[in-house]
Amino acid sequence: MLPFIIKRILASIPVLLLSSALIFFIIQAAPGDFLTPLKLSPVDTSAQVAALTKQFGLDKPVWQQYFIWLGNMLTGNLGLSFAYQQPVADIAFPRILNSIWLVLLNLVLFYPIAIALGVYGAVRQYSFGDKLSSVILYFLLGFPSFFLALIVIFLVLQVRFATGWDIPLNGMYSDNHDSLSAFGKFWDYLSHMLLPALVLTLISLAGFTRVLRGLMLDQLNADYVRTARSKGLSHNRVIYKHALRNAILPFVAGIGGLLPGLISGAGFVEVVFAYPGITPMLLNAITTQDLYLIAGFNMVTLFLLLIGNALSDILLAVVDPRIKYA
Amino acid sequence: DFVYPQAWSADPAASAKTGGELRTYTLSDFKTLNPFVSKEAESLPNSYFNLGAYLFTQDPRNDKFIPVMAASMPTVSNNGKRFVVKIRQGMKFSDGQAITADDWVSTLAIHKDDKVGSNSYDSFFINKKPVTVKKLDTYTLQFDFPTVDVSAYSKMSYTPWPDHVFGKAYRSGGAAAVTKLWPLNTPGSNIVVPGAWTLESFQAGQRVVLKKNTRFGEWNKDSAGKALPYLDRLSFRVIENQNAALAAYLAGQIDTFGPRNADDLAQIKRAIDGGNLKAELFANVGPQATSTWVVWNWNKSGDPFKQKIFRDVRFRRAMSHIANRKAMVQLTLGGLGTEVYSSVYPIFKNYTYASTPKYSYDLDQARKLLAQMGFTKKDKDGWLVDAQGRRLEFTLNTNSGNTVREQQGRIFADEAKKVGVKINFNPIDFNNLVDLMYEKGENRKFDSILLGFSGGTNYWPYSSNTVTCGGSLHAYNNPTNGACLTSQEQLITKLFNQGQQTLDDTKRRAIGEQLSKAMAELQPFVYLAGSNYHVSFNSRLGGEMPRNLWDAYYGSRLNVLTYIK
Amino acid sequence: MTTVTSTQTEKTNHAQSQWQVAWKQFRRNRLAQWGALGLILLYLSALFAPFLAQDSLSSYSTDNLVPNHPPTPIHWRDPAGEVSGPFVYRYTQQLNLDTFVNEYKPSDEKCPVRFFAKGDPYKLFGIIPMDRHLFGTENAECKVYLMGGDNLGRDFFTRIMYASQISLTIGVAAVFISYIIGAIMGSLAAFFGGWVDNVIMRLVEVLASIPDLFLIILLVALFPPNVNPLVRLYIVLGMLAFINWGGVARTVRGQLLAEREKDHVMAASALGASNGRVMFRHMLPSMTTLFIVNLSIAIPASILTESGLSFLGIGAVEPYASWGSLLNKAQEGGFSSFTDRPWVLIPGFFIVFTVLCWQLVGDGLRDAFDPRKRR
Amino acid sequence: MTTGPLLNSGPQTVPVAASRQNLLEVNNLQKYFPIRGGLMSRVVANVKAVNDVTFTVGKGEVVGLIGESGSGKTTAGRALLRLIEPTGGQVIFDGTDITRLSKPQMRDYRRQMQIIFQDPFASLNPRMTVSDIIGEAMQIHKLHPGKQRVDRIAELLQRVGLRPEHMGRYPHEFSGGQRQRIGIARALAVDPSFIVADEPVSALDVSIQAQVVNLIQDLQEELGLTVLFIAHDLHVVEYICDRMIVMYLGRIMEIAPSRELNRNPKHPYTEALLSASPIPDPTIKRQRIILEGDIPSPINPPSGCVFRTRCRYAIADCANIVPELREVAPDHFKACIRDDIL
Amino acid sequence: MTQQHSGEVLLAVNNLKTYFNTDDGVVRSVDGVTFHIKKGETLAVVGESGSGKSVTSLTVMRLIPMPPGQIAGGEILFTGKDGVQKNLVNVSEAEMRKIRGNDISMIFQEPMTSLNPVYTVGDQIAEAVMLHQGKTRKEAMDVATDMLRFVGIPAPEKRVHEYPHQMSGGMRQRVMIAMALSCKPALLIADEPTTALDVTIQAQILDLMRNLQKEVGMSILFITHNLGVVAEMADRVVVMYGGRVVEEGDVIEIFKAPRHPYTMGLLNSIPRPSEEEHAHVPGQPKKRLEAIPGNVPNPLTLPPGCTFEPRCKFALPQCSQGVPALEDTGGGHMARCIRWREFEAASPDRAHAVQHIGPGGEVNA
Ligand SMILES: Nc1ncnc2c1ncn2[C@@H]1O[C@H](COP(=O)(O)OP(=O)(O)OP(=O)(O)O)[C@@H](O)[C@H]1O
Ligand SMILES: Nc1ncnc2c1ncn2[C@@H]1O[C@H](COP(=O)(O)OP(=O)(O)OP(=O)(O)O)[C@@H](O)[C@H]1O
Ligand SMILES: [Mg+2]
Ligand SMILES: [Mg+2]
Repeated sequence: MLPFIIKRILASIPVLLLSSALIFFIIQAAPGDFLTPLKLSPVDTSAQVAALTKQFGLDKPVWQQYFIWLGNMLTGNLGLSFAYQQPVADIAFPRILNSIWLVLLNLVLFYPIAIALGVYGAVRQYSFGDKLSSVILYFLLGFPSFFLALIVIFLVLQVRFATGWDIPLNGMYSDNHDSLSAFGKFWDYLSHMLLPALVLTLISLAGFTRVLRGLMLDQLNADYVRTARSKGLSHNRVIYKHALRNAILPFVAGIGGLLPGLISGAGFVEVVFAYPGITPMLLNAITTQDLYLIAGFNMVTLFLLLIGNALSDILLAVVDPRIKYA
Repeated sequence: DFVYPQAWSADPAASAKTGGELRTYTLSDFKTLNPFVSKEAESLPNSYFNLGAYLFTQDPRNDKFIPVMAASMPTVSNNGKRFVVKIRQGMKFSDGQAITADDWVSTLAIHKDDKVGSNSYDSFFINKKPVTVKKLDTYTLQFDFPTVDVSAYSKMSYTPWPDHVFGKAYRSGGAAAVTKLWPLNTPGSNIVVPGAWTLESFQAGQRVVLKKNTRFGEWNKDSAGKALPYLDRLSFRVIENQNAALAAYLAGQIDTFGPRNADDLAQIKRAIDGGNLKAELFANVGPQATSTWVVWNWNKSGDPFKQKIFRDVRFRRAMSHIANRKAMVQLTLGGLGTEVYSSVYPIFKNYTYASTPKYSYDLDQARKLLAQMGFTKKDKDGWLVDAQGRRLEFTLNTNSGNTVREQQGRIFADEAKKVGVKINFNPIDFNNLVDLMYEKGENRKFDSILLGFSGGTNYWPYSSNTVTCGGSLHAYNNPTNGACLTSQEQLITKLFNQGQQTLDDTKRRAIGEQLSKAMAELQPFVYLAGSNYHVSFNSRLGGEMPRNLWDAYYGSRLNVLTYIK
Repeated sequence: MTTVTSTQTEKTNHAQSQWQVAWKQFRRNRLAQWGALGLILLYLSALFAPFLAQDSLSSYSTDNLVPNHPPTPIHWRDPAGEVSGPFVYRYTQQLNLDTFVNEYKPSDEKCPVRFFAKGDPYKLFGIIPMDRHLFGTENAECKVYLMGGDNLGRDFFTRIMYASQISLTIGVAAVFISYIIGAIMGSLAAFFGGWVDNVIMRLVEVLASIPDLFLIILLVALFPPNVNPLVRLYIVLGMLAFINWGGVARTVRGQLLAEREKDHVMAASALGASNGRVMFRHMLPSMTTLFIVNLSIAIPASILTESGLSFLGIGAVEPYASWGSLLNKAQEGGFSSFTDRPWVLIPGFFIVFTVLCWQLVGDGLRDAFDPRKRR
Repeated sequence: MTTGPLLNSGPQTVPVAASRQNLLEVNNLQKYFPIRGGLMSRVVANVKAVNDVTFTVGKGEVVGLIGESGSGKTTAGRALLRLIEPTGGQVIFDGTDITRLSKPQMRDYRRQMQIIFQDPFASLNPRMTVSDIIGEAMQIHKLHPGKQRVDRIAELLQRVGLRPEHMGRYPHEFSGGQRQRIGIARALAVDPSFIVADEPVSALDVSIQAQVVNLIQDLQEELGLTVLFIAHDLHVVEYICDRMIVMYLGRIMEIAPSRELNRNPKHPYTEALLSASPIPDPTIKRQRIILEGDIPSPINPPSGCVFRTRCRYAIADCANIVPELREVAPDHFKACIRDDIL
Repeated sequence: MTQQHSGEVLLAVNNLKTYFNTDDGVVRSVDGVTFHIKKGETLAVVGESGSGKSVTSLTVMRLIPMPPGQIAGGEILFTGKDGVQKNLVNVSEAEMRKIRGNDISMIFQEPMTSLNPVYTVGDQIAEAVMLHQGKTRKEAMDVATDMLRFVGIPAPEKRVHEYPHQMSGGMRQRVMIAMALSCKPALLIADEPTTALDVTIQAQILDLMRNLQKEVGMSILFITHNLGVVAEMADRVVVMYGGRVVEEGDVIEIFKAPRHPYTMGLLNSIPRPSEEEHAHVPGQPKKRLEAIPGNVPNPLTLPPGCTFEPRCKFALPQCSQGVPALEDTGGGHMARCIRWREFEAASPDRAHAVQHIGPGGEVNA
C-alpha cells in the first residue's frame, strides 16, 4: 500500500508542475499586474510603481519569475503575497481551514439526507414520493448558489425581525465568542456555519442523490441481495447492510476529490454570507493579480488532490476488499 | 497644547461616557499591521494605530491646519520652503516611551527608501527632489521642501513611528528588516503605536478588535479634561459583501453603515420604521468626492480622422451636451446623486466657481457643434457623416462588472445615437482597461474610456498626474515625450504649478478659478455624475459632529470623540 | 440440405430500433414529458423572442424616467365601466425622499394595447426584417410592463426574452463544443494509446486540478480587450467548453477501450473491416446514448456556470443580458430586490425552471436508454 | 519413457492428420497477456494464456478444441485468426504464414477465415439491422454489388434457417438461437473456407443447441468447410468433430480422433474430464474421478507438466519435465511422460 | 439413488400461479404448477430457459419482487421444523423471514455474484446463524468455520476470514452451500447450482451435495436444465415447459418411458455417448442430433392450448383447443398430453421407439 501511494504521488509530479506553470503563465499573459490599481491613483505614483515592480520582481521575464517561485516551492515556501507582504501559506491557511470546517459541516448534513433520499428513491422507485423528491431536488439544483444564499439571508432577516431571535447572518462567530464556554463556542461556530452549509447542501443534493438512486437500483437487483433475502434478513438489513454498502463504493473512490473540493467548494456561498473562507480571498487575489497567492493556492489544492486521491485509494481498499495493490 | 474642541462634537463633553465598544465593519480584510508595508487606503496602522498622531490636522470648521502633536504652528522661512516645528513634550507611545524628534526623522528616512516600498514614498518627493527633516533638538524638527508646496502641512503630518522599533530595525537590517516587522500574527502586546488605538486581537478574515491606547489619553483630552478616546474598544467585522454588511447593520450587529444608494436607505428606513432597528438616518448629506467621466484619446496617429475629431474641442463640448446627467443620476444612482461638470467635485465648495462654464444636456447644441465640424448629413442607417461620407463613430470602453458605469455608458451611447453619433459601447476587463489608458505613445489603442476617480484634498483639489502634461493619468494626451499639445494644456499646467506653490488660500483660490475655467473650456474629460454621501448609525452612538460640519471629506464623527450612550 | 426452419410465426409488428424503444420508454415518463414540453416552450420563445417582446433589447426613455417601473395592470373596462379593448394607464414616477422608494401613480392617459403592434424593427431568426411585435402600445412613453421594468426603465419581459436567447444557447453550445473536443481527444487517446494517450490524459488531469471557476476567470482575462460584447460572450462560451472537455475525453476513452473488447467489434475486424470503419460504424455509435444522456445533464450545469460567471461580471454585458446577468443585477440590489421590486427575481426562476426541465428530461432519457429496462 | 530436457524449447514434432492435406498448421503458437504495473507501467508478469500450441487442421476437417474455462481456447482461436496478435509462433494457412502478413494483406485472408462467437447477444451490433450485419462483410470486400446483395443476404438467411423478412430487424428482436444463426450467416457471407466456432452453442438452451450443432454440421458438409470447433462439453463435440484437441492451462494435453478420445483417453486429464461429465442415464453408475482443487493461475503455471498439481498419477519427474506431445497410437498424441497408465 | 423415503410430504405446491405485470402485458411465468417433495427426497425440475423454474422456486421462498410480480393463486403447503403445516402464500412477511434460511434455504446459479463482495464469507454465513439461532457473533463464526470444513474447504479457520473474490467459483459455490446448510434446513432449493461451473468442478459440487444430503437428511429441490445432472441427482423429476408442469415422475420412468413429446424431444436432442449408435465412426457419415424444431415460446404470447403445440411433431388440431390436463399415467407418473396413451402403448420403456408414430396421425405400429 505505502509504496503504491508513493508511486502515485511521484507520478503526479508532472501534473503538479504543468498546472502550476499553466496558472502562472495565464496570469502573466493577462494584461495588468498587481500594481495596476495603483497606477489609477490620482496622486502621482509612477516612481513607487517602478520601485515596487522591481521589488516584486515583476520586471523579470515570466519564465524567470516562474522558476524563482518554483525554487521557493521546493523549499516549502509558497512565496510572498503581494497584497499582504506575508508568506502565502500563513495567510491562506487559516482561510482554507475555515472553508474546510464549512464544507465538513455541509458534508455532515449532506450525506445523511442524500443517502436517505437516494435509498428511498431506489426502494420506492416511481412512487409519488420518489417523483416529488426528484422534482424538489432538481428545483433546488437550479438555484444559482449566490441567489439562494441571498434569499436565505433575506428570509432569516425577516424571521429575526419577526421573532427577535438572534440568528447569525454572516461571519463565523459572534462578537462575544471569546467569553463563551467551550460548548458555547462550539455552538457559536455551528450556528454561524449552519445556514451557509445548508445552502450548499440544498443546491448540491440532487446530483449525488440521483446517482446513488441509480446505483442502489442496480444493487437491489444484484444476486447477492437475493441471497441476503433468502437468508431471512429483514428488509432494512438487506438494504442498508448489503445493498447500500456496495452502492456507496463508487463514491468512496471519489472522496479524494472532496479534499480540494473542501477548500475551494463553498464558493459564492462564502462570498454572499461574508464567510471568511478561501473563495473571497481568492477572488480578490485574482482581481488584484496577487500572483503568488493564486499559484500558491493552486499548489495547495493540487497537493490536497494528490493526498485525497491516495486517501480514497486507501479508503476504497478498506471498504472494498476486492481492491488490491501490486 | 492641543485639546479636542467642544465644537467638534454635537454633544457636550460632560455628557460623554467612557467605556464600551464601537462595532463596525470593513469590506476588505486588513492585510497588514506594518505601517510601511500597507498599500490600502484604509489600513490598521495608517488609519487606527496612528489616529490622532500627526503634527497638524485640518479643522472641519474652516479647513485650516491646526497643531496637534506640534506645540504650535511652525516658523516658516526660506520663502515658504523651511518649516521649524516645535513638538509637544510628554507625548508617549503605547509602550510608555516618549515620542521625540528622532521618531519623525527615522520614520521619514524609512518612507523615502524605495526598497521599503512605502505607500507614502511619492509624497516625499517633489519633482524627484526629496523633502528632508532634521532634528534640531529632542523636541524641534526642521523640514526643508525643494519648492514651496501647497500640501506641505499635509506632508509634514505623517505619523511618527517608534524609532526604538522601526528605526532600530532599519539601522541594523535595512529595508528588509523593516518590512519583516509586525506580520499579521504579531501579538497585540508587541505593537507599539502613537495613536488612539492598539491591537487587541486579530482574526484574519473575520474580526479585528482594537483596544484603547491608554497612553494616548495622557496627552489627548476633551474640552472637559477627560482622557480620550472614550471608547474602550473598537471592533471590526470583516464583511466582504455589501449586502451581508447591510444585513448585519439591520440586525443591529454593527453600529455604523455607509449606505451606498437609495436601496440601502430604503432598507434602513424600513427597519427603523418597523421598529426593528434603532438608528439615525441622514440621506443626501452632500456629494461624495467622486465622479465618473469620459475621456477621448488624442494620440491616434494611426487613425488621423478620429484623432482630428477627438482633438477638436467642439467635439468634446458636443459630447458634454449629449451627456444626460439627469438621467444618469436618476437611473443609475437611484436619484440620489449629483451631476458633475468639472474635475473639481462639488464637495470642494471652495474651489467651485460660478464662472466655470457648463456644457449641460442640450442635444440641439450638440448637433450644432457637430455640424460646425462638418457632420451635417446622415447616412442610410441614420449616422452622421462628413462630406467624405466618413461616419462619426467610436468605441467607448468601461470596466465590466460595474453596473453603474455600464449603465451610464449605455445612456451616453443611447443619447449620442439621437444626434447620430455611433458609439460602440463595450465594457471590458478592468486590468485591460487600465493598461489601455495608462499606455504612452503617439498611437494609443483606445478611442474613449468611461471611468471614475475619487479623492483629492479640499485645499487644492487638483493632482499633477491628471492635470499636467506628461502626468501618468493625463489620459487624453500622453505622447512618449509627455509634451503638451495645445496652448490650453500649457496654460493649465502652468496654473496648476502656480496653485501648487501658493501657500496663501485666497491667492490660490483665485488661481483655482482660472484653472477651473481653462479646464472646463478644454473639456479633456467630460464629467458625468457622482453619488451622494449618506450617513446612518446606531442610536446608541453619541459624540457625532454638529450636523453642519458633516460631509464626505470629514465624515460625520471623530472617532476619539465617539461614545456609547 | 435440410435446415431446420423455425415454424413459429412471430409477430411482425415488433420491428423496433432501439430509438423507438427509447422513445416508447420516454413517452411513459410523465415528468420527463413535462420537462420536454417546458424546454420546447422555452426554446420556441427564445427563437421568437424579438417578436414576443414589445421592445428591442435596450429601449427606454430619457425624457420620462421610469426606473424600476412596476408591472402594469391591463384594464378591460374604462373608468365608466364600459368594456373596451385592453389598455394600460401611463404612470408617473416620484422618488419618495422619506422612504427612498420609487412611487408610481397612474395618470389619466390611457394607452390601448394592440396585438401585432408596430414597434422597434428587428430581424426574426436574424434574417427576416420585421417591426411587428406580439403586443404593444405603439407609445414608447407608456408601455405594457408585463413583468415590470429595470432600473433604466427597460421592459423587463423584453429583457428576459432576449436574455433567454443567450442563456439557453450558451449552455447548449458550450456543452456541444466541449463534447466535440472531448470526443476527439478521447478517441485519439484510446486509438493511439502510448504517449498520445499519456499526454492527453495528463492534460485532462491538469485541467481537472484547477478549480473551474478560477480557470475561467483567468482565461477570460487573456482575450483581446476591445472586442464586441457578443464576441466576448462567445469567448466565454469557448472557455466554458474548454474547461469541460476533460471529463468527456476521459469517459470517451474509457468507453472506447471497453467497446474495443466487445465481440461485435471483434467480429467486424474479423470480417476485415478497416480501423476507421470499426471506429465509426461500431464503436462511436455505441456512445450516442451515453452522449445524449450526459449532454442533457451537462447542459443545465453549464447554464448554472454561466450565471455564476455573471455574478462575477464575466458573463453578458450591456446592452446584452443573460438570465444570470439580470439576476446578478437583482443580487446587487440586495434586499430591495425582494421588498421593492420582486419582479427582478423572475430571471432566477427562469434559470431554476430551465434547469429543472433539463434535469427531468435528462432523467427520462437516462431511463429510456437504460438497457436494464429494455426487454 | 522420455527423460527430456528440463524445459522443452525446441519445436515439437508436428502431428499430421494421416491422409489429409492440411489447411491450417499452427506451430508453437503463444499468446502472453502482459500485466502492467508500477511507475512506468512496466510489464510485471504475463498471463500465459496460450503456450506453445502446435496442431494442424486438415482440409474439410472438423477439429474440436476442448478444455475447462480459462484453458486458453478462445485465445488460441483468436490468435490464430490474428484478431489478437500472437506473441510467438507460426500460423500457416493454405501454405502462407499469416503471422508475417501486413495488416492490408491480412485483410484479404479474412475472407477465408471467419469466426462465430459464443455470446449471441454481444456479438451482434445492436444498432444494425440483420441485413446491415450480414451485408457489412460483402460491403467491405465489395462482393455482390447492387441488387444482388439483397438476394445474397436473403439466401444466406434461408440457409441458416431464418426468413428473408427478418432482414430489416434488429438483433434484440431475436431469440438466442436465432441470433446465433445470424452470426453464422455473417460468417458465411464472405464464403470462407475456414471457420473458428468459439463455443457457438454453450449459451443456448438445450433444445436449441441441437439445432445449431446440426446446422453447423450441415453447412460444413455441404460447403466443405474446415471448422475449428471450440467447446467445453466433450459430448456435444463428439458428434461433429473428426478429431479433438484437449487443452489445459494454455497447453495441449491430448490430440486424438473423436471416438478414440472418448473411448480410449490416454491422458489423465482427458480421463478425468470424461468421467466428470454427467451421463443422462439414471441407470448407469460410474466410478467418478473427482479432480481435487481448481485450475491454477496461468500467470504462474506449475512447473513441468501443468496438470500435475491435480493429477492422481503425478510423480516427482512431472514437476521437472515439460512433457512433449508424443504419438502414442496412430493419430493419437498425448503430452504425458507416463506410459504405464491408461 | 432411489432411497427409501418416509413418504411424508414436506412441501406441496398446488396450482401455483405467479404472474408479472410488465409494460407489454401480463407474463404468466408460473401458470398452475403442482408438485410435491417428500422428506429426504431430491426432486429435480428441468425445463427450458424461461419455463418458470426459477420463478417457481422464488415463489416458494416468497422472493418474487412485488410489484411487478404477483402470486395469482394456488397454495404452497410447507411443514417446517416446528411440525406445523403452513400455507406460505398466506403467512406474514415476518413469519416468512423466520422460515427463509432456517427451514428453507436456497443456493443460486451464479456463485460469482451471489455473495456480497464486501463482507467476508464468515460474516455472511454467521449472519443467518445469528439471526435464526440467536447465537452470539463468536459462536456464529465458529459455526461458520465448522460449516466450511463440512463442505470440504481446506483450512476453514483461515478461509472464514476471506472475501468471496479470494475464492474460485467452485469454492464460492461451496460457501453458498455452507451458508444454506448452516441452519440445517428441511428443504434446500438449488437453482442451477452448477451451470456456471466447469465440468470438473461441477462433479465436485454434485458429489458434495449428494454426500451432504445423506448426512443431513434434508430434501432438495434441484433446478437444472442439464439432463445429465438430473439423471445423477434426482429421485423424481418435474419437467416444465411454458410455465406449466408437463410431466412428472420417477427419474427412471422419465428417462426410460417419457409420456410427453417435450420430454422425449429433450432426451433426443442431447448427445448420449454411452449409446453405441450415437458415436461417430470415422469414414462413415456423421450421425445427427435430433433437435426440437422452433423456438422457446415468448412468455407474452403463449399459445392458448398446449404450450408445446407449435413445436410438437405429434400435435393434433385439438392440441390448440384447450390446456390439456396433467393426468396420472399410473404409479405417480403424470403427463400433460392428450396422446400420452399412444406413446405408452407404442413403447413401454423406450422413448426412441416412438419415432414411428406419425405426425398428427395414428400409431402405425
Ligand atoms: N485480454 C486479456 N488480458 C489478460 N488476460 C487474458 C485476456 N484474455 C484472456 N486472458 C486470460 O487468458 C486465459 C485464457 O483465456 P481464454 O478466454 O482463452 O480461455 P477459454 O478457454 O476460452 O475459457 P472460457 O471457456 O471461459 O471461454 C485466462 O486465464 C484469461 O483470464
Ligand atoms: N421480474 C420479472 N418481471 C417480468 N417477468 C419476469 C420477471 N422474472 C421472471 N420473469 C419471466 O418469467 C418467466 C420465467 O422465468 P424463470 O426465471 O423462472 O425461468 P427459468 O425457467 O428459471 O429459466 P432459466 O433456465 O433461464 O433460469 C420468464 O419468461 C421471465 O421473463
Ligand atoms: Mg472462451
Ligand atoms: Mg432460472
